[in-house]
Amino acid sequence: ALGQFIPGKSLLHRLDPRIKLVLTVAFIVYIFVAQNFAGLVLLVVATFALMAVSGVPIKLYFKSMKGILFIVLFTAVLNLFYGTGPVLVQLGFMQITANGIRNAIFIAVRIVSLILFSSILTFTTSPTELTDAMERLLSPLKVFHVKVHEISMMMTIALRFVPTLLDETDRIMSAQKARGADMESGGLMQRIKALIPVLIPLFVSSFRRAYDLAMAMECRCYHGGEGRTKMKVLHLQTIDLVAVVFAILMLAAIILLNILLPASLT
Amino acid sequence: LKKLPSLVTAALLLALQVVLAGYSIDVLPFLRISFSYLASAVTGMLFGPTVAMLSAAAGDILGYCVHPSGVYFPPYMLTAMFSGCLYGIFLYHSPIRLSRVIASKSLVTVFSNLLMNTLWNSMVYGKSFFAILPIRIVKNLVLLPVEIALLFVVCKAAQKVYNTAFLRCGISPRKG
Amino acid sequence: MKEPAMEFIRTEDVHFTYDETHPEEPEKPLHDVLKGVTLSIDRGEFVALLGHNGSGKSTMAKMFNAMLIPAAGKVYVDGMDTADESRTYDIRRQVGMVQQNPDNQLVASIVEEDVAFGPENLGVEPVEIRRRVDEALKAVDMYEYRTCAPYKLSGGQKQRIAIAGILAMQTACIVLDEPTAMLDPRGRAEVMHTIQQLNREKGITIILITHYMDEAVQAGRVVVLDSGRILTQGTPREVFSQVGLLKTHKLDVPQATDLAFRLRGAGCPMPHCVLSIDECVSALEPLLAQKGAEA
Amino acid sequence: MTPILEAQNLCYTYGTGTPFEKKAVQNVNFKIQQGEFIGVIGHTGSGKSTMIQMMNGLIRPTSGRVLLAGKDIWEEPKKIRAVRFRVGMVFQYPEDQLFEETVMQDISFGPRNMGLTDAEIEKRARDAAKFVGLQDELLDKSPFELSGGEKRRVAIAGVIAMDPDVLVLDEPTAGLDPAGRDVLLSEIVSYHEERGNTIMLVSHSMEDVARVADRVMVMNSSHLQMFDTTQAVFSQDKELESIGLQVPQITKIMSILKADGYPVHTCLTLEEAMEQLLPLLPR
Repeated sequence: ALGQFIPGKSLLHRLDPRIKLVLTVAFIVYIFVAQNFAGLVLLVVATFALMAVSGVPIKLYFKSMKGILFIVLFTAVLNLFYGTGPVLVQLGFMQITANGIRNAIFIAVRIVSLILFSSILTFTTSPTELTDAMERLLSPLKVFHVKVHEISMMMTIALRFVPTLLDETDRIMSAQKARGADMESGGLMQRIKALIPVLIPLFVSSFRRAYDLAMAMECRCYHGGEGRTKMKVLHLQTIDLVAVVFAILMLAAIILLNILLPASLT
Repeated sequence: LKKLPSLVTAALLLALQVVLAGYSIDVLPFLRISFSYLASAVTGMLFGPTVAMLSAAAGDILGYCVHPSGVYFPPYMLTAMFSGCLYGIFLYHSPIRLSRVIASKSLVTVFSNLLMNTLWNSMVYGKSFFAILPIRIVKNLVLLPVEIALLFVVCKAAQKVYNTAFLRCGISPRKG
Repeated sequence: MKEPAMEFIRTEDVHFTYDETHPEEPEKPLHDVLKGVTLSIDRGEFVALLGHNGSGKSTMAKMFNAMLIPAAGKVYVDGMDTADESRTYDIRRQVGMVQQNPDNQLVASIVEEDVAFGPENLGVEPVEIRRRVDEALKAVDMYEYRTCAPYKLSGGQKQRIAIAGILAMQTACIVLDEPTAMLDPRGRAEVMHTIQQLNREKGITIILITHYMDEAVQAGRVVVLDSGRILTQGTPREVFSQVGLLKTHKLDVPQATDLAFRLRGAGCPMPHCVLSIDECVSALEPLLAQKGAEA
Repeated sequence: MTPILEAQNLCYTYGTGTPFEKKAVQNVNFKIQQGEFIGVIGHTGSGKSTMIQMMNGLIRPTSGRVLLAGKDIWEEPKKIRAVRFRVGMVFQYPEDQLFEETVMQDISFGPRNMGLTDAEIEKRARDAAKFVGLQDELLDKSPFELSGGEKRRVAIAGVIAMDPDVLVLDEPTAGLDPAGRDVLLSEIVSYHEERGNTIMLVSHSMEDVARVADRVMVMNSSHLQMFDTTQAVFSQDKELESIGLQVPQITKIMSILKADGYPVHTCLTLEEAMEQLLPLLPR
């Protein structure tokens, strides 16, 4: 299926997608603003709380981590050796310092919370809602002659055609394999070369589809963003306000902790 | 993007960009070959730097919505936009020549993949990230010729097919 | 002559030439697609436009909603000249179009949002759009799929969504350009059923472009195009009694019709026109009984 | 005689272990002899696509075996490409797979992957082009400049050029107009007659299947419901209708007449029906 959206009725599902999008970006920034363990722990607690509220089974969150777990461990291990200060263990020319261990943990926790946090958004918001939210959030940019409507139309169409083109890719791959194209074996170069018979038909079919679709849109009186209405109108609700207040309080707390406590990451 | 067919074609290329991102070949963790740059470059070739830049930004976001994996970190979007823009500058409005393809792809490799992305990676993953920088440099340099060749073939084909697909019937839907 | 008020679309001696100035083969001659088509379609009619590939039927379809403008001659929709650019959108509000490939005409990734696309373009109020979308989806019997993603639907279902998208614009007429060519038999039946229903129950004018005679049979009037001209037209029965003519112009003739035609040719007293299996059987049985009695 | 193609307890399940688990093919068994022309009918979603893709190893069965000339095609998974050259597969809308600069190069793609000599590749490509009625002057054109019907022929030629023992065609006439359909179908028939190899034709058109197939497979909800001579399959019009499939109009007419007590028997083509009816009718 497309994306990892899990339909539901939780508080987070009902939150206005615009607010969700803004707050997610804000939280990503917070994660980098937090300079010490106290702030980070606060964010981790908040993340876990939101995960619980989202109504999405926790095991799915961990599943989404699986792919990147190796990278997390790998960087953590590397970071071990990058500390300064008193040496704890000496391994040949490499050394592990207390400060290195602290950095390793700090960064690992940071990456994990980044992943979990972005997952909350994608689990509780469908890709359509997200593009829609983006269009509305960007609309003030119209003042600067940015073609907001065009961009969001592009995203809507692209989202609609991603599954179609995914199917098409599989179909073309099978067809070329049936003609003896070898895509599973061989060195890197061969595998890349073997993609040409798949890539070119994909571009061709995208152009053909674009032509048909442009026709169909014209038939349905599409004439750009002017004078266009929307079936679905978004209204901000109390929970949206609550969410914003919550986010502001979090920011205040993190900044306060940054000032009060020394930075953990060196 | 005044004309509807261009808008829709750019949209389909954006979809293709997202689809191709899903078919990357993992060599090592951190070292992944993806082919979405082809769609981005073709967008640049057909519609110029501005559209390519916007479409790359959209592609970055959509890509995350569609295959959420790993970290969503907004600055990566800047890399994508910068690359899209470079393709647009070098490939737009000109018959495809190998020299232009080489120039654009090399600059993208150096500035986007090596400089910008390394910077973002180090922000996310800590400064230890510089430890694997040498491997990244080697990988990017080794792949560069292959990527250039692939880009050249695809751009040439795309340019030709785009022209025939839209000129053939002589019906470019009339703008009302 | 019919009442002038009943007339909805009129084409007068329409000519069209594709501008095939192909960059790589400039020597290729210009290609006349339509060579003078005069046709009048009434409000509420169900007209089938029959013809093989290259007969000009798809070009004709695009004339009805001002996607193409005749090179010579005129097309009037509800009294509006399609060549008048200021009326283009008024014309498209009246005449919707469904294309062949069910995959390439849906815009949004949720069914109901796609159906809403047309009315949104027209600037209809949100509440009214909602009402129209629900009504249109019910009319094509796809209401329970309103929150589905189009890629999960079958071809026939996608075509019905496309039809709903036109209905929601409340057009008076729908032009369908080979809507069943890419569907399996089940999908074809679904789409034809929907078209019939819309024509009968909602009085929507239908122009169905097809190369299948068994679909054209369901129309009130059949117009056969061949190399840019009207070959023949009339009720399905009138047109399909000319089996010989249809076959020489590479049109598909159902086996039942063909059988009756051949038997007649061999001297059997079969009726002039047989459109279905049942008609064929009920024509054959008395004859078989007669001969059986003689023997 | 060893069958050219044999399926033994063939099963395929999509997404095993996920909530989307779906049995696409269950317990399919059949034997096809060298030189047969097999029609495959069934609804979209009946499992026929999955089934035919197991014939050339594009899909590996979850259980069961496919034997090509008596040998399990998955015996040596590394050599599966060799199987694909022997069981050629033409997908639906195959024109979507064209990619080379010229028609000639595109038709040669398969033979080239087989590692043949240039001369042999050229010969095969030209022969294949001839079978599908492509004129010589088209061979140097770009495939993207051709008409829909011509593209379809190029794509089919690309598979024929591999000279497969078994040719599987998935709705080769879909989307063509009636005249184009008839021509393409008769080209396939004459190819079959000349080469004498085995053909599996998937089609929604019962008339076409009745016209060309020796035997017919009927797939229904992932099972092989019937597999018998064309005559025998289409004489069971009630059974076919109960799973939502039609028989050809002519067959239906004759079977109604038969049921009403007239001295006729099942027919597959117009010509047969004429032959039977003419003596019975007054003139």
